[in-house]
Amino acid sequence: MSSGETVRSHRDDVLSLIGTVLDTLAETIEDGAYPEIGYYGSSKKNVNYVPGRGYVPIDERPSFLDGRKVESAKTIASLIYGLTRFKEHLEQGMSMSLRDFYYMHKVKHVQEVLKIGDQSETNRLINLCERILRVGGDSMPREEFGVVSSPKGTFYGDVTLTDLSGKRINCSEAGEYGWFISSRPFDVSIHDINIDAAILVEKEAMARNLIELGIPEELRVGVGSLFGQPGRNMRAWIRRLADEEVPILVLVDMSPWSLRIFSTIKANSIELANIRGLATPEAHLLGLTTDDFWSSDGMLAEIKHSLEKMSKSDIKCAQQNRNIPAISQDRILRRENERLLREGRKGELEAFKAFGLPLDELRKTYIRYIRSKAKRLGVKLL
Amino acid sequence: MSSGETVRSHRDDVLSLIGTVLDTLAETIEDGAYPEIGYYGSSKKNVNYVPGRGYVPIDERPSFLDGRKVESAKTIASLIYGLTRFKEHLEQGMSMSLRDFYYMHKVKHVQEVLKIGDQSETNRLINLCERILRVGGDSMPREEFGVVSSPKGTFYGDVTLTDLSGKRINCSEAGEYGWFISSRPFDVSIHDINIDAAILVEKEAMARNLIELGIPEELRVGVGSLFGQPGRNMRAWIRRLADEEVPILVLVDMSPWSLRIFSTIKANSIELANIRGLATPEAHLLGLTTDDFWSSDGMLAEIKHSLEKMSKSDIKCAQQNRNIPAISQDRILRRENERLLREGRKGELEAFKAFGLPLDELRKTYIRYIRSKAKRLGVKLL
Amino acid sequence: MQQRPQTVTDIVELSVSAWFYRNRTIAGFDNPARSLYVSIREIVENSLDACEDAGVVPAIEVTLRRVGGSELSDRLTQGPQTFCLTVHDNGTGIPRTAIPKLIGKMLAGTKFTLRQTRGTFGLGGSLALLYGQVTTQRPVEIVTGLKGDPFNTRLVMRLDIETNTPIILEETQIPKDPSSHGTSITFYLEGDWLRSKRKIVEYFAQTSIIVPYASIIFTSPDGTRFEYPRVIDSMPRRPREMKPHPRGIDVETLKNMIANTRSKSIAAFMTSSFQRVGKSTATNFLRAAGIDSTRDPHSLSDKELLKMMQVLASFSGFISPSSESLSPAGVDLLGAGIGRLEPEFTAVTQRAPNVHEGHPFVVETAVAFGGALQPGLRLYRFANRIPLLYDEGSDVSTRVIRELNLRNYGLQQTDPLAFLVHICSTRVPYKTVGKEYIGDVDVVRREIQLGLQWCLRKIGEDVRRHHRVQRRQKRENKLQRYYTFMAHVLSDATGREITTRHLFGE
Amino acid sequence: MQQRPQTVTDIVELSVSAWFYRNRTIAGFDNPARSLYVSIREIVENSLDACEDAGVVPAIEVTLRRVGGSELSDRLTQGPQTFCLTVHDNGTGIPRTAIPKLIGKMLAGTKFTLRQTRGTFGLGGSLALLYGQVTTQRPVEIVTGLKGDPFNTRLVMRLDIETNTPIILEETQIPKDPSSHGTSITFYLEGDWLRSKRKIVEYFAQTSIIVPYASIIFTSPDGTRFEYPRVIDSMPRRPREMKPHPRGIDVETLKNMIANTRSKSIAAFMTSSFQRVGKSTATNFLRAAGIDSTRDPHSLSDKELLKMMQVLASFSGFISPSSESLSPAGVDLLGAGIGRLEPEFTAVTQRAPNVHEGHPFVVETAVAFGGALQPGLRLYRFANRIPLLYDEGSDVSTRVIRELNLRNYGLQQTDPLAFLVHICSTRVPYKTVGKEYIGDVDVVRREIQLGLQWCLRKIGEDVRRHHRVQRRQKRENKLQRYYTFMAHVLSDATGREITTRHLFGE
Repeated sequence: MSSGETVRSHRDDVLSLIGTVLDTLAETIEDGAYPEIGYYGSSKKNVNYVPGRGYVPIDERPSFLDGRKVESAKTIASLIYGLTRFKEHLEQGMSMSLRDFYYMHKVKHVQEVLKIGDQSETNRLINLCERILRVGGDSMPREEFGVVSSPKGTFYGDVTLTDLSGKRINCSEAGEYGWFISSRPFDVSIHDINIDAAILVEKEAMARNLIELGIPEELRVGVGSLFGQPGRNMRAWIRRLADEEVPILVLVDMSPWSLRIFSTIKANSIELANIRGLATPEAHLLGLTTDDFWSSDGMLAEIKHSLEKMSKSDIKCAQQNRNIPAISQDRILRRENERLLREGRKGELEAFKAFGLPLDELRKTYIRYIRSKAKRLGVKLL
Repeated sequence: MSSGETVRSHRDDVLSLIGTVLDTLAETIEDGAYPEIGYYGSSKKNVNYVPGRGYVPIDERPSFLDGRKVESAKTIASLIYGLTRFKEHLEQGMSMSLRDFYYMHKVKHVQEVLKIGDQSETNRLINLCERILRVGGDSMPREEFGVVSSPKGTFYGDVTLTDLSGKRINCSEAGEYGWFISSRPFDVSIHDINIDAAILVEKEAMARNLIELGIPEELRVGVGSLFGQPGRNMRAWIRRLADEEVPILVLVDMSPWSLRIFSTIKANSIELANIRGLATPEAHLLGLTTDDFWSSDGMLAEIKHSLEKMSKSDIKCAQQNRNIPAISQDRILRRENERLLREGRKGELEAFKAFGLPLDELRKTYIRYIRSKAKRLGVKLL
Repeated sequence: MQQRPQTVTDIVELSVSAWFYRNRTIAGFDNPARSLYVSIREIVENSLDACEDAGVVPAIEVTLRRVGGSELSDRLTQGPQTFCLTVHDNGTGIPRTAIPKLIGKMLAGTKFTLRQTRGTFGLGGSLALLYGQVTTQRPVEIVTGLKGDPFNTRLVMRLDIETNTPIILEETQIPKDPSSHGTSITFYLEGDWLRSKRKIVEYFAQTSIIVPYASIIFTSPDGTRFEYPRVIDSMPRRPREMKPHPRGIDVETLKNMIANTRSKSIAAFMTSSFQRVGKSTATNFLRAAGIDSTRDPHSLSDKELLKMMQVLASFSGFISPSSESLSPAGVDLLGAGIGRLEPEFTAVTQRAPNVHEGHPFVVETAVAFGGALQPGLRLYRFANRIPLLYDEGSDVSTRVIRELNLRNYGLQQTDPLAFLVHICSTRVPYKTVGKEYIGDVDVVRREIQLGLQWCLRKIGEDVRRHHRVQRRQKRENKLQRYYTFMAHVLSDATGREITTRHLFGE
Repeated sequence: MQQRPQTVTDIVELSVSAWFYRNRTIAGFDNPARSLYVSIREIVENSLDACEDAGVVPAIEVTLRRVGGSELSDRLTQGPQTFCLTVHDNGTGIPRTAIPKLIGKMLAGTKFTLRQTRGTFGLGGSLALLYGQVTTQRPVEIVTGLKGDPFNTRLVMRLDIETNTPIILEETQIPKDPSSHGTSITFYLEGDWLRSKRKIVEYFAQTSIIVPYASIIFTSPDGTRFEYPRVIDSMPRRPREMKPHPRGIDVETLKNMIANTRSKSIAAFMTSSFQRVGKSTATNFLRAAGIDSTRDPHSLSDKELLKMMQVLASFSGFISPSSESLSPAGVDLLGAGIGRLEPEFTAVTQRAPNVHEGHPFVVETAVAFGGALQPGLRLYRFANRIPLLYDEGSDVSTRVIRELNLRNYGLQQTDPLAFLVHICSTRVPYKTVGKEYIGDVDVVRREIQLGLQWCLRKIGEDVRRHHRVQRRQKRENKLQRYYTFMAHVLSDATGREITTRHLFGE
């Protein structure tokens, strides 16, 4: 197994950064001084929502780990141990899970000193590493030092790339769902792109239907399946596509939860505001929108009766959305959310099935819908 | 998009079966008779566990839908509508989700008559279709009439196949996780197999590590990632591999939940006993086993301290396992389960990380573990 | 050294009324709101008893009015005020000679007989009058007349607390229609209407359920008239006064009974003094107790009496106590009473008499469903025909209901259900002197449980039957609709016209 | 027609003892187990009172033994048996003449004065003796002697229940040491030891906490001796008998006091009959009440008395009632008492006297932490130095504790914590005659709350200070360990030897 050139050089940068940190700490201790480590905390108050950029950390007041304090000393010791683990894994081209990292603290001589009680402690440590290992003023996503979550999401379409497997892959030839998105999209090399847009679909069944109906080929688009709330890897992949100037169209339910899904893609989240590369402010909400159902010329007005009553938790979600800056400060999303609250109903992608059309008609309906909605957003499709 | 020959002929069989059912019903009504439909119920009492075969339905006392009864008439009406939907989708090479099927009942003239309240009703209907559309004495998995659940699971290794995309795919060249398993493995054509065994791993991170360490290549094995409890598509895929005489080795946590995962692969489940093609009685439990930790010559005895205390829900799960025939009537699994209960501790695949070895040593440990455990099970690896 | 403690020198003996007044909180007179409620209840119960004793269907009129200047009534929230309470009944009336003793003295009781009465502790009414006198210093006025007499007697009196004796202040005779009879009591008392209003109104509403043969009118200080016309004309059987049952007699009572008997032999004493003891029972018992049946009862020694009591308590040969001393409402009356709630279905049952610590008791239960009832469970508790309004959560009936599994009867918590439990006994097992709730006594709990379960079964059946009829009508329409739909779908799918002509005709 | 109701003809007046005996359950004598516990408690409390009245640190010996053949004692689980209870104290002793009245009569009380005593309802001890007599028919034996007398008097007597009078059966004189004094009461009673054992033992344990200056020995029927030697020699200040406070006096009492006064003017009556009423207070009050201060008190009409009472209740010029009639334990005694639990930290406080319905009360609270205490919260409740063992869940203290936020004091539910609440009052606001728990009275609740909060603050500080010292010691060790680990890991990672020499030396 070997990975491409970009991947290697990127990894070297990270390794050298970790080496620097370890060396500095070693010298400090050798000199007989207690180390002190500054970082920008994760307080939600330190995050601003900037339209067009998403959530941005303010980094005004740094926090400090003061090596003279017992708790801080323990954290620094954990940090040093963690960094040496990341270093070794990166050197070998290996990744680890959060749970792996937790188990690394069960190595006997480590357990005796650090006495880690449960995984939430080691998770916090990873979080801290993201904040301490900074590049160009941004925190480093844990994927870059090899800690990956369970990946989620697929992408189908005429895009050629090389992922960590080192193989050259065309995403329309990797299986019926396309390519299973890499755990570390930052490290994927993209060789060739032959799509005019990427449509990211909340639900797998809808994405599959679009592929089955040959829509990627007909419209020259890629179709990604988010499998619900998108994973970090999927969000990073969308960012990569946008970096390659592929227009991003997001197709989700008409519901307060789906507004969150879209806002996460568009603006990242407050919790991960310090992690670069997870927001795609260029993304467009293709549908389903409230106008689809409730405008007199809405394309789904005819199947308005398929809407379901919002449940208590739906309503609560919509009410909470009012406090999410990326929704409440976004003109479109705020309007969508308020309208949902007012009408008390929600729509789903499956609603297309409530037309009861013959399938060939359904296919045409999909194409008409995608084309005309994309056009209104300034994305022209074949 | 086109699918292979097997796929097409299989689909034609299903279509003709549906056609026959619809014709019969049409004639009955035309004749002025109330239709009556017999099927074998889904009672758990009607299921036997047969070692070496898994769960087998007894099909002794059939149930009847009596068209003179209002509720049954409603069910038959729903059934007829459902069958016409499946027919149309299959004819177009399309699939649908359970939610899609629910939304098809929101078509206005259908909703007015059938008044479906929520998805659980249409789910029950699908279940009924599985039991009514029988082939060779077995119920038909809903995947065969185009209703697929969200697929789950990946497979990496030198196997060449064609899935519903119609493309020829080598599972070691489809991405860093390999091939994302088809939603309808029954309809996949396998062209070439160059592996001596398939290792199915409960957790994604462990599977990824094995792939990163080059173990599929070194041991000439396939590595599948179950992503937890395996989906129906993954179980069907394992069955397909076993049909091709690939030895199946399952690598899971040492926990009562994982015993369930393994038993589901091996024996299917009581709920789905009527569905053929989901059990792989040939599957072996590669690990982690209680002997690994608690035998004096156990390969993981050295990291026994990494075991965690079983939680209340773990213990409850193990106690319930005693009532699961595929566990309680299986010599090995029963012993594992009882031992877990006695010791009150559980182990996880991440435990390997608690050795604290350099990574190259870890790689050798994995290989030694897999090779020697496989050997004991009569599966020889390179 | 203080060798002579003061307690020894200053001892006085308190009269019963003085002692009770000092400790009035234990009888419920603990604050102006509660005292007002308790006073009304005690006087009304006395009136109901008087009517029933007379064999007359009760007609009770209660008037409570605020006394004092208008500047007072403006300050509605300002706590206790003075009220005038008048309770008028159409009972027998009280003979002139009995008035002072009955009304003006505490701790009057009856001798050696047991009969169900509303006032178990026998002092509630007197204590109410006492409370009124103490808080307002105004005397009590009684107007009473017997049937046939040409006049009513009007007495104004007060109670001397320290000596527990009545003092008559005025006496007049007022001409009346000889066929009329009854008693009217008027007295003043301190109270807090705002805080007791809810309970008092509820008290009348619930009384109207358990005494459906009574006509009750209550005029409140706000001027509102609450009228409960009688809904049934029959009255429950009058309880008979019964001699005591031998089980549960203590030695002191036994000695006292012997001191007062004229029987010459212990056997004759047994049969004449106890209920349900015939000659053979007496003989068997005396043999078991090792007492010669010809012995003069007065000759028995303390030790022999003790032995006799112990055998009385354990002897298995006695017949269970008679329930004739009880006066349950009966299913008809209870059915009429619960009808006041205007439910859709009602089930009422009376359990067979049972015994608790030598005292007979009867449990009656009812369950009502639907109609004007609100969704959710409600419980109405009665003891000897008195509504119990406090401490519902601690009552044995609450526990029984909590443990019922409504689903067994096809019912659920949110159904419009009312439960009614009535226990009659010569001694109701209250947990407190305030007669607030019934203790969790095994044998009582079981009777309540069985009674309510019986009612629920019946209600469950009624509800099911009702639903069944509704369903049949719907069935026919639906069937046709489903087949029309099938034919339509099959026509589309098969491409030929499928009709239901042969099934349903054109 | 039944024109003459039977109730009228059969009326008898019950004696107080007869009435109480018939209704004994309300005083706690409701079954053999409970009766045994209540009897012991009542007699012991009387003895403690007797010693404290004598100004002598109490030494109480209680012996309970099972009476009857050995075949009985084999059937341990067979319910009630007969017991003999002897309680011996070193109190003043009782003068011969006072014995029958004090021991053999119910409802004895004191006149017009208020003083904290243990037995609020004044009849517990007598009722215990009565209960014993009724259940066993055996008489009571009293041996008592005063200091200086050369002999003890021994009386054997029984109570005639119907007339509430004592009958003396035997009387003897027994020579004794003139310096000794005290009383010993022996009587028989029915009881159920197995079912009351836990409460009785707990009663003595808790009494030893609240009366730490007493030496108590209890010998149980099983032969086990529970000994609580005194742990402190001082006694709480004796409560003084006080004249009543004008607030909360009712008219009946007022009239009675006037009937007995020798004062010629109402002003003199005020100052001589009430506590804390001086000349100017009396003058101001009478002016407010519109009564001429020179009026002969006996000349006041009922109406004037009523007016006077109303003004008494609302007049704001009275000084709060004196707490001298109370006898709180005091922080030293309470500290010594709670020390019996062997805790690590203790906080004790006494609240300032307060008033509830004209009766003064004092709340004392203590909180103990750690040491021999088990994890979790425990509550010890006392009223007028009596432990309250029943119905803890309904007590106001339980409510207060439930509402405390322990985290505010750095403590938690699982900490080893004991709470103690002691309320002293001339009238403790019990909710039941059985003296089982204290009602939720606002002013009482607030005092308990403030007391416990004060204690918790102190305990919280103690615990924090203690932890702080422990923590500092650990800190040093840990720091060194972490840096050694860092050096080790860094050495491996960087490939050079990193040491902590400069940080911690060799």
